[in-house]
Amino acid sequence: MRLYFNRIARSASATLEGLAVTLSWVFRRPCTVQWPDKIDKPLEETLPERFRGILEVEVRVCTGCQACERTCPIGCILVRTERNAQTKERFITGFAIDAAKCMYCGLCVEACPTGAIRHTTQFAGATTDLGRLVLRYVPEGTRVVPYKPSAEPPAGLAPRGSLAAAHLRQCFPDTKEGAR
Amino acid sequence: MWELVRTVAGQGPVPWYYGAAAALLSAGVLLGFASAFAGLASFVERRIAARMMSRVGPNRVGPQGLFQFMADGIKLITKEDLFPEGHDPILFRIAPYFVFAGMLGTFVALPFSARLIAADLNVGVLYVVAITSLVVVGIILGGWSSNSKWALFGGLRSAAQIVSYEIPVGMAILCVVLLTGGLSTQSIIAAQGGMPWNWFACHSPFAAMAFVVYLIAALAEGNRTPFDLPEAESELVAGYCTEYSGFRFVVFFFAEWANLWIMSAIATVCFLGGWRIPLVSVAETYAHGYWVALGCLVFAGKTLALVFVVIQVRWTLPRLRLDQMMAVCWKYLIPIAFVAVLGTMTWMVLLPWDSALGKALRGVVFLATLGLLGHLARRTVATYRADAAHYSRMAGQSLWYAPWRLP
Amino acid sequence: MSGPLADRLRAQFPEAVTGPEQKGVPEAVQVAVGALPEVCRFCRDDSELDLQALSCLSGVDYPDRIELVYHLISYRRKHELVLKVRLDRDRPQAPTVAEVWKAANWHERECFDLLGVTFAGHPDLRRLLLPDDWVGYPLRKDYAPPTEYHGMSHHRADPLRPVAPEVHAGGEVPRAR
Amino acid sequence: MPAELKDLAQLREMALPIAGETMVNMGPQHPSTHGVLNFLLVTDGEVMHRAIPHVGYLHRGMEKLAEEVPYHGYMPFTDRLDYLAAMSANQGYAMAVEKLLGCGVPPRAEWLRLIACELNRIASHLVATGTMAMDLGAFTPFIHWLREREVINDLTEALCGSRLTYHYLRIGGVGYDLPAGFADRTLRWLDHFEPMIDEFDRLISHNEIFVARLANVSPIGAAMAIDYGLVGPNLRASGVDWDLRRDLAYSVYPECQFEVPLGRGYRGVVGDCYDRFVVRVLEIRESCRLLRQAFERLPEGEIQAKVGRKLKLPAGEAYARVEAPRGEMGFYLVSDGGESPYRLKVRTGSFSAMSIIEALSHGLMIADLVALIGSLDVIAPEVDR
Repeated sequence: MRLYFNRIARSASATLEGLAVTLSWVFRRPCTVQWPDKIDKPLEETLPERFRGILEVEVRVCTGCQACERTCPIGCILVRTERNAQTKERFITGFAIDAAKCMYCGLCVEACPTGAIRHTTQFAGATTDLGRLVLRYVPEGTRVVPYKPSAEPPAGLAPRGSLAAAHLRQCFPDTKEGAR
Repeated sequence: MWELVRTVAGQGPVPWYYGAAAALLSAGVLLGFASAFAGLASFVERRIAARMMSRVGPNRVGPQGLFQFMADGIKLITKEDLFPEGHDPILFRIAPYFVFAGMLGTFVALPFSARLIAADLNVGVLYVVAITSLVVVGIILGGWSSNSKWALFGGLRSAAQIVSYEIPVGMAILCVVLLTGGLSTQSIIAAQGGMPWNWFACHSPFAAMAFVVYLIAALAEGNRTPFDLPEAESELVAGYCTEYSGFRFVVFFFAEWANLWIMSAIATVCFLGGWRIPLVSVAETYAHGYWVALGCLVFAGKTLALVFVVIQVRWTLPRLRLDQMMAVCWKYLIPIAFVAVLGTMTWMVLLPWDSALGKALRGVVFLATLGLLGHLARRTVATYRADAAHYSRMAGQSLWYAPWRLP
Repeated sequence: MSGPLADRLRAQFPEAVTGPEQKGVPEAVQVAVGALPEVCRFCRDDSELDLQALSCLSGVDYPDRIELVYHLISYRRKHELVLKVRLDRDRPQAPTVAEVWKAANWHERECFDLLGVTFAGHPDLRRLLLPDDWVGYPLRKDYAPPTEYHGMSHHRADPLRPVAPEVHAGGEVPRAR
Repeated sequence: MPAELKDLAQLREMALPIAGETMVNMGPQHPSTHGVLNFLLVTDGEVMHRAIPHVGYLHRGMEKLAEEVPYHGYMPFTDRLDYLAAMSANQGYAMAVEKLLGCGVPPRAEWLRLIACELNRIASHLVATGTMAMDLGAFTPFIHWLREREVINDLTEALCGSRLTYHYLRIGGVGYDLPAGFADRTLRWLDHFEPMIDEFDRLISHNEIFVARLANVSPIGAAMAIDYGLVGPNLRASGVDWDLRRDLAYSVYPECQFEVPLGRGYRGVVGDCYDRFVVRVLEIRESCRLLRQAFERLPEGEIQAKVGRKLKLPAGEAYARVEAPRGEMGFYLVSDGGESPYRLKVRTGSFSAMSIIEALSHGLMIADLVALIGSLDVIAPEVDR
């Protein structure tokens, strides 16, 4: 009999306690923020510096050593080089990263001697066609002279994230965000 | 509504079409109110629930998300009307309308103010208790005819739940009927005083018990947590309305949110003194239009307060298991309801309504409930203050965010 | 700790158990296939060994044999022991230890599923992870992955390298790249 | 013969005396089976006779992949083994390779690993206890826990650049050092977080309905737990005092003081669902204590031992055990001297937890099965690998 009453008492006090907790939440600041229109600066700038987002390649500093292609466990990086038989010159004719297959593990960034390939804080890669997510950092038909580590880096290198953002716009050219 | 007909048609026999027109008019008004309330209640519940979970809630459609329920309604109406394979053609289609009829039927006897009532039936409360059981028929039919195991479980669970919780609801209302001597909702309200300690909830400790029993049982009637077993998302996918889509789904959920108002309205009528305005007698309220309007506000205020409590309970407590839910009803609620009825009877005999000791004890019960609310407020402030300092140090901004301030 | 467990086991089963092979690794002993259930029951019931739980049963596909590796652990005495059983590679067959440790039930089903080792006396030897009508045992070295399953092709064109990788029938497994 | 028919045939010859049992498929798309798990429930109305689990929906062939990918390249795959406890999976794999390679880990790297693993354990337990409360109908505590978990996600995002699949550890050490202000930010969060655990307790742990739903539901005795190979919080809730961090003492755990919470039948029998829940909540508190000690004792020094880029392990085998949030994670690594592992077997906690459900399911109600799955904290990637 006593168990009957103290079970009632316990459930009453526990429910009251629960109601007190939920009521106290009504006076607290909600932790969610309205994205994308009620945040002060775009999310890409607020992410930490080490954020491993979509990959970006500054081709002018790339030596064409294909270290990144070898270390990538999934094989989503393709570096095509051409060797001109007579003049013994080597050119980088293609640098493609399949951002859809990439798992953003960062092994390629660690393997790169000159830091040409790097993560950016870009992440908005939503697109309707996976083919668009293949980011080609060396346009077709152009040939880039591989960078010699001994020479000093060329001036005016692209800031981190700008190249990736440009390429991502190609992912959804027809929507409003694309135009932004 | 009948007085309206009288004023228009004057004395003498009234042709039948006057009555029909008045009935259609009041049905339209009630349906409009029910749908408006159901829509707004669903939106307000999602906002309150969001705020309790430190999120924002829907605020995209219309100013601060006010038209969210219209968007939901239109979306559901335009959705394809699916029929599960092997469903029962007739029962599957008419099931939601049982629930809808059961829900809308109760609005007839629920007052909004002194003269604003669809039909002041002299069997008011009995009619209300009877018609709410029509909802069960709809749910069971819906569950059985969808030819899906989850819906069947949901339907049968609700059969067990609502039918067995009719008894505590009936017993609790019996206490109130004892105190008023009549079944009509207006007479129940008239029998209660304006000031809080004259309400039936504070009439005696037994009436207070009856009020608590009624609240818990009403939660079960409306399939609200902790008794929302019939559509337990995490166990039965969506319970009895798993296979429903499109407009029929709207009707099921329309009934659930309109039920919020019905539960709280009956509680306000029976226990919290309906539209009685403090220090104003019943005759005066009937006499003047402005008292009627104020009465309407008072009634709505009390009902919305109860609706807030029901919503808060939903987002605080977990769900009961089927056998525990039955145990709560048969082992706890019904015995307490019996004790409440016996207690009220002896209380009425020993301490009649207007005896000095009766009034004094009513004050004591009222102070007890105030003490309870004070304890709740103190615990809330303590919970808030426990986190305020740490949060501001961690997040750099103060934890205080006024409830009325919209993000 | 190397030695005492193996010695005690060898003392108990002189012909079935042979001594530890590698140093450093928790003691590993070779066990004859036939004596496996008795050895395991002894490991579990013996007060001094007291290997209460089977931590992990792994099948390894060596070129000449399939080896079952039983990692046992004692929570009371905080020591581990490894039992190794050599099976013939073409028809791997081993007695079940599901009666000794119930944990072995699912481990053996997985080993059957991925390596094709049939366990005699297993209460419910069916494929655990792969669909029931799957052909072949994936973890075998000579497993040639089928190109499609019920008409659904496994191959997805690699947008970087448009040419389709050639599939070798048997033998060399196509590289992940 | 497809599985369902086989189950049916099996039931027929087991001749269970059930009048009209119905077969209900709970899953693979079901709100309360965490991830893609399927239970074929043989029920007679609400009461179940057997819940036959079907797994394998999330089988990605992790162990086959390990035989093709080089040692360094496989580390990000171990995140995907158990995406809620990626750090412990990383540590297990790293320890197995280091044991075979024989290379030591610098002290600062060990302490950084401890910090990362304990943060990850808190996040994993938050999801475990949160989803358990949500499965029983209490939606609010789950969202409060997700709110706290967001802060942990931000911390790990600042630490190693990713919120869920960290790939923070490397073979022989750690990938990144602490960013500026990390320790201060974490400690301030811990001050805020510990009172929130008390609030969570008041909101849900001591709630009478919650206790009624969990106490005395499918208790698992110590002997049964050991026999079925249960590990981690499930084992400790059954009363077996076994924690790898303290008993097999790997990494720098021996230098820290922390208790191992055991199931003591808090509101019912020892080893019931409520014990498993309480053990996880207590472990969250222990992890907070560990974090505070770790930040005090963090030594200076480099964070990764010298390990060549093209790693070739000597032939041999090694078995490493690590205390993941869901119990002991065992990595059995066999190497033939090549560039990638010859064979890698991963043993996880959810695998054995999933195998015990069928034995316990007799006589449970559907609502109890949901509570049991939640209390065992079974998630699909760990079961299927």
